Amino acid sequence: MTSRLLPLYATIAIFLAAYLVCYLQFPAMLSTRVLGNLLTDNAYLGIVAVGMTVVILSGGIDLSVGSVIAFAGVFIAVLLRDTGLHPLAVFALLLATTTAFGAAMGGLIHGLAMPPFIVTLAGMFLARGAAYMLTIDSVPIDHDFYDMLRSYQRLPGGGRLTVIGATMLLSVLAGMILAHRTRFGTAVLALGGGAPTARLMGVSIGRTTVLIYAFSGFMAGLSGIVFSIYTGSGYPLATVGTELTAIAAVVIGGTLLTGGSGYVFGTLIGVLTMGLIQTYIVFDGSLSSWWTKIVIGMLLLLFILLQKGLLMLGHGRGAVSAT
Amino acid sequence: QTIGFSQIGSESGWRAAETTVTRQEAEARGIDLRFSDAQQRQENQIAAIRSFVAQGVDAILLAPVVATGWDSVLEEAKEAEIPVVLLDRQVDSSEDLYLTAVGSDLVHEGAVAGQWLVDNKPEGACRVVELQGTTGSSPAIDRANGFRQAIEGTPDIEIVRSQTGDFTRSGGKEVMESFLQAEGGGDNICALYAHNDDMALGAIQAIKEAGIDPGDDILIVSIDAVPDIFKAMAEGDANATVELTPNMAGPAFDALAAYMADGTEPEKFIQTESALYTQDDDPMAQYEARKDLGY
Amino acid sequence: MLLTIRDLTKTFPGTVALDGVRFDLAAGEVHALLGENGAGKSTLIKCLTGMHARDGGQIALDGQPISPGSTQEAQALGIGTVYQEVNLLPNLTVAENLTFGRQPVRFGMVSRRRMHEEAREMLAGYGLDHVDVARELGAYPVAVQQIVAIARAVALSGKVLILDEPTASLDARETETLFEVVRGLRARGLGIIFISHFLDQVFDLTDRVTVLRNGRHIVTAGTAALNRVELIHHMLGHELEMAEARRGVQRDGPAMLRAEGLGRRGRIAPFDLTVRRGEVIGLAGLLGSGRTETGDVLFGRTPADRGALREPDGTAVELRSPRAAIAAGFGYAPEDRKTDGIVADLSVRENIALALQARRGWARPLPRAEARRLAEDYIRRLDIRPADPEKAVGLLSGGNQQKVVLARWLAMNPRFLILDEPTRGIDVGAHAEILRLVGDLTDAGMSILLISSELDELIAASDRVIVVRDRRHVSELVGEDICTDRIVQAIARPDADPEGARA
Amino acid sequence: MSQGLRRLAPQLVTLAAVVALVSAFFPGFLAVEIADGRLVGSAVDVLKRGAPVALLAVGMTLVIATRGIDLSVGAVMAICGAASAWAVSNGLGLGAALALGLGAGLLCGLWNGVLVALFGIQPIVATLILMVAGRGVAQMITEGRILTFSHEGLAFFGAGDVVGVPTPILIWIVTGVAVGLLVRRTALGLLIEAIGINRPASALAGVNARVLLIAVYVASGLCAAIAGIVVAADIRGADANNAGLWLELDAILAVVIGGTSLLGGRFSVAASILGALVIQTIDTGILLAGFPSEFNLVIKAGLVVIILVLQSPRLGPGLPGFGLRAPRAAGVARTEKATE
Ligand SMILES: Nc1ncnc2c1ncn2[C@@H]1O[C@H](COP(=O)(O)OP(=O)(O)OP(=O)(O)O)[C@@H](O)[C@H]1O
Ligand SMILES: Nc1ncnc2c1ncn2[C@@H]1O[C@H](COP(=O)(O)OP(=O)(O)OP(=O)(O)O)[C@@H](O)[C@H]1O
Ligand SMILES: [Mg+2]
Ligand SMILES: [Mg+2]
Repeated sequence: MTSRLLPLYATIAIFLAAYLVCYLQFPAMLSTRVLGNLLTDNAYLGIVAVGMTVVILSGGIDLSVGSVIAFAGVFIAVLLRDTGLHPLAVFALLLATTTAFGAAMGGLIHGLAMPPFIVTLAGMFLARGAAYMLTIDSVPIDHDFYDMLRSYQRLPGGGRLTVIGATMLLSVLAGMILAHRTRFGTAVLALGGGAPTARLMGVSIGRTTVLIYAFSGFMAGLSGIVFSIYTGSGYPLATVGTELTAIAAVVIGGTLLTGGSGYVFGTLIGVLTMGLIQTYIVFDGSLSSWWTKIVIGMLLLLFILLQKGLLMLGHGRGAVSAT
Repeated sequence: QTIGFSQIGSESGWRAAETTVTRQEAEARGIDLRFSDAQQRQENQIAAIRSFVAQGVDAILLAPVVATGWDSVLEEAKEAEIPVVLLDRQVDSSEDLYLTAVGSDLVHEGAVAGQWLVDNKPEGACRVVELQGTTGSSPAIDRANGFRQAIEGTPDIEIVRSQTGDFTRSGGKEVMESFLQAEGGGDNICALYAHNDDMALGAIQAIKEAGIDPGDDILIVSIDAVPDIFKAMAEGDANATVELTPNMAGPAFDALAAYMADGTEPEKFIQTESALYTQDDDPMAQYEARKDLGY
Repeated sequence: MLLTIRDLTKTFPGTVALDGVRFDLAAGEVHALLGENGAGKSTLIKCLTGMHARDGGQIALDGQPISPGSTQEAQALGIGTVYQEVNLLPNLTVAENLTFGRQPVRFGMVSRRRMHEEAREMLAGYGLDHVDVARELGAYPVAVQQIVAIARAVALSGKVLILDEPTASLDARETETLFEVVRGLRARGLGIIFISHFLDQVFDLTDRVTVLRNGRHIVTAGTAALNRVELIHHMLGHELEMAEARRGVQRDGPAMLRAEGLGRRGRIAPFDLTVRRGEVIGLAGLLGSGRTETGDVLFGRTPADRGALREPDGTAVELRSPRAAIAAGFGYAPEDRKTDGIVADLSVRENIALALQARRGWARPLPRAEARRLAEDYIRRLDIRPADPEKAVGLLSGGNQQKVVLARWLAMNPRFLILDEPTRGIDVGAHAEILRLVGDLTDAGMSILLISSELDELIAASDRVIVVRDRRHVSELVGEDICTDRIVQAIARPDADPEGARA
Repeated sequence: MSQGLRRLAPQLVTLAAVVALVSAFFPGFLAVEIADGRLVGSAVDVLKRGAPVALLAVGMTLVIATRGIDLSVGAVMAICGAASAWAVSNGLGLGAALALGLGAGLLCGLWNGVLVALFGIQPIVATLILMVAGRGVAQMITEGRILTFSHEGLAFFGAGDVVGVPTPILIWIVTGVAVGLLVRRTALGLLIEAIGINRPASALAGVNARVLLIAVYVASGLCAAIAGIVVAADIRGADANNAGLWLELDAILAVVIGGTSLLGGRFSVAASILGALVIQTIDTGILLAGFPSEFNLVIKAGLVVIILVLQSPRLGPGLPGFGLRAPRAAGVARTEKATE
């Protein structure tokens, strides 16, 4: 039981320790305000990372999500601007589109035996290009319904629990159930453990692959909705590179990139860790543009090395494998 | 006094200069500047502003990466009674959400460039190629529009090719090469309009390598007024540039100081000058004046 | 007939794997499917369960023509299978593996409690009470995994159970448990297809035998009506020349290597071992007893953390990595050929030349012609089929892959060669061939450490047998002591371990 | 020889098809003339502009053959270009500039290689770190500005020509041929393929997997360094922010179009270079055809998907010239995953 959970525990421990370090330096970091911000500011990332976790658990990767989020924002903004549709109807249309897009990529991956990296890379170009074709401008969203979605629950101490923050937590919960509590989730892990074996065990590889990428597409669409609520606009250049941030969050969360092992809850911690790094750098406020990049990279490395170190300690032995 | 500054990133020399100048201005006034680089991402900027609010800074400078989508975070700052000053780009939020905006009018910049071409074009038809900024970015859109407005009444001037060079030198050079190929080796091109100087500088190299004389055979007009374009002008390779001053922070700090001292509401838009520089404006002196600003 | 197969044909590029094969399975029988490596046994199974699309032929179950397109469909028809190569998913828990695809669900969610209950029920009767079904399968030894795979297939097979070399990594006790289960299923009216290279087991368990050779059906007969020699003749197409046992040929070559207190914490207790020139040392023990670990330490795969290995003159042999060991003239054919042995996408030629090339260094490539000569030589000597040096090793049958790995090390001509289960999954003909080879090599001065679960093989080939138990070398047998009884005694030692008493 | 041609056939056919397509939109595409003693023409531009991706693809091929990936090459380009530009603008001379640029690339590769081979960090993540931090390092060198120089010697590597042939073309040809010969005339290619297919088994056979792994990342770093120098020399300035931005994706795409599997194993440097030329032909073709910029990405994505579909092993046999890739043994007995 424990060996699979170990990376998760390591992740949580490191996150808490890091938070402690931040708190000691900037006591304001422990306000409900910052905690609320962590959830709200990373809501879109958390949601898309849940989808990414499922993809990575299956041994795949989805590079298209950043572009899909941008596409979603533009799609919503343009439709709300140009048609009289209610936002909920637009959301439904959008989710259907992104889910179908994901499913199509899954279909290509399976049908053509192409690596997910490449198929979703093409998907990334395509989704961003589609966003451009809708509009190259940034389009504001003005709708009463959106004001409602932007409401929040005040927490003691001035913090806010926003609708989108709560959506993210619910998505994580849903992801946890899907990945760890359903037959589909087991099939995903099986695929991550090795496609030929999974096939021998009776997993329908094609169906599962399509569903996995459809789920990721759905989550990217949902994330796009949340992002459009967060920014109140659609912008085709938004969220460039978010796929890499999401992958980093998933990996920090203890999921193996090779697939087959990991926890959705770890991804939440990974996302919060990325948010914490970001917040810390802003609180510090003294880093130049380039030092910001270097420090983010180094902190990433530090987390990964700490995780490796803790895992080794946990296994109680040194380098086991031969070279 | 602590002021948070949410900068877009460091994607161009101009932006680096703006950061440098802002720091210098803050230092001169004894302001503790909290700097945050958003790496071209709006979500990072929003998160940074929220962190500034959580931290309780006295004021916030924001150079918005895009015009839309700032309402809720600006409301949050307003609720916390932290004045926000926008730098160099506008937002489309309601005016009461920020104290003032310091910047130049991007459309106007394009128009100044266009007007220069209208005034200086050679006799007869003039086929113009355009190097656009990053597709979808507001300077690219506005500078394209301003230029078109200015040349509208001059049927001789026609934009024949228009492609994005992503605001970069290598982009400018690569796209210019294909323009030259597509337009009969460059013989059919009378002028180049580049959305920023960096692309123009790249294009100038491409034109030279094709054995054509930039500045004479092909007129070059661009925007930003970075030091290197003055060098090119001094060498006769470029013709005109429209200045976008990197010192947006100075007016911003002044407005903030007045507001904090006695509540003076500044104007909602403090426009900086979009000065036109040509080869007649002693480019070498301009170059010397700017070269240490961190461009 | 429960299951009938007619004119089954399957070709791979360059190979006719099955050529008009017929096969019948009655309800309530155990039917052995036999043949040399590469005869087409696994391919027959895969065509039957939809893993491969067949080129031609009919399959009928209960008189109805069937044509499953996937393992899943086969399972739905009541055909449960334990495949030869990949079986289960080590990253899932034992319970998840057992109930995979049929997990008990409540409100759309898997009920862990009921899943674990079901899993425990499925494992009942296999003697695996100590296994925690909530742990990942990968944490358990191969043998346990194999039994879990069997338990799963049994639960899935309403009508037909297929076992493709299920006993290759089981020891005697576990094999007997398995046979009990199979006999129980036979009594319940299932039809069981049993593939194995262990002829004793075939005679012990099965009712009928079908032999394939080169993808063709050779014979189907009642097991009782055949004797061993006939059976082997059917399989090979010729008589088997047995290698004579070495006992009595006793050699006392000069000591070549001496291990002094060599060991690694948590893996193998410190042991002393003297290797003499030209001798075969057998390592006997139960699964998981520490035989592989002994080999690993001697080859620097898991470097020792105590003790030393010395040349006769006292200089220490450096064993920090496999490279160091190879430089010292060692070789090692690992137990798990799939993960540690073959490089699947490389050709037979490249696989055979790999270690040689690694030793020469990257700057001195082995000339292609020379590598090809080498490959052709070993293809002939070990009878690797198909005899195409340019074929990707991953496309060879299991036993032939094993031969390629052996060839790689023989080509190195090491002075000390560690063979971990070298004959696992290898047919009788090649088995004898390899044992003869071991004899020839030692005659030429090579020393060999032979790890094997087959006592007969150990007894036939070894000059000395060392018995390993609980990660400790417990006794050494020489000369007349090398016999089944003594070895079993030493392995079991009832006083120490009453549970694993009879092996 | 004919075997080599067969391996390259799908890429050659693809390239020919893309060239034909572009020629349909822009008839003068293949026309080459000599002006001022140098070759000019769109096709020459493709060969020249394709240099960075072609160079990156050479190193990337080796990395991918070991079942890795190098996301940092774009950032490494920026670092190395900056280092060289810094050297000449501080009057250090051409030799020092090249040494510094290449040295920086070597160090970056070493860093990646050590993280992957010694610390066992998964390649995507290990190189992601340098991808993020590396651009910061480059900006630190240039202090955020475009570091321009007017050193003709250095500029020669980007904008010069040798008997009429632009230098970048010669550079990628020489690099490609040198690396191709190095891996195929020695046993390096075989050993790299072996560790890419099954690292534990190769290590057990005595292949020095650690050193080889580090070596391929170093090679990738060096290729990125050359590309970085070419790009900086081309515009006579190091643009830390934009040099090589997102080029890692193009390089990976080139390798895949070249038919090397992202799962490691068999590789062909020549095919990857052809892949790079395919991508550059598409890019240049889009510029020449004169569509509005907002269509660029969609056109590129569409063409890439079509190419990949045509090259797919599953569709192979139906289409002449394609599907020549040998069926992988993967399905049969490939090591599922390199256990850590
Ligand atoms: N996917 C494949 N592609 C090409 N050839 C194959 C493939 N699978 C099997 N073969 C060939 O088909 C023949 C039969 O192989 P099969 O695995 O059925 O043998 P087997 O009887 O099970 O042997 P073993 O006892 O060694 O397991 C072999 O020659 C093998 O090389
Ligand atoms: N990662 C691990 N953690 C704990 N125990 C392990 C681990 N890996 C292997 N083992 C144990 O080590 C033993 C290795 O199994 P294996 O069957 O290879 O042993 P062996 O001594 O080589 O016997 P044989 O050669 O008969 O297979 C098993 O008992 C297994 O439980
Ligand atoms: Mg078989
Ligand atoms: Mg063993």
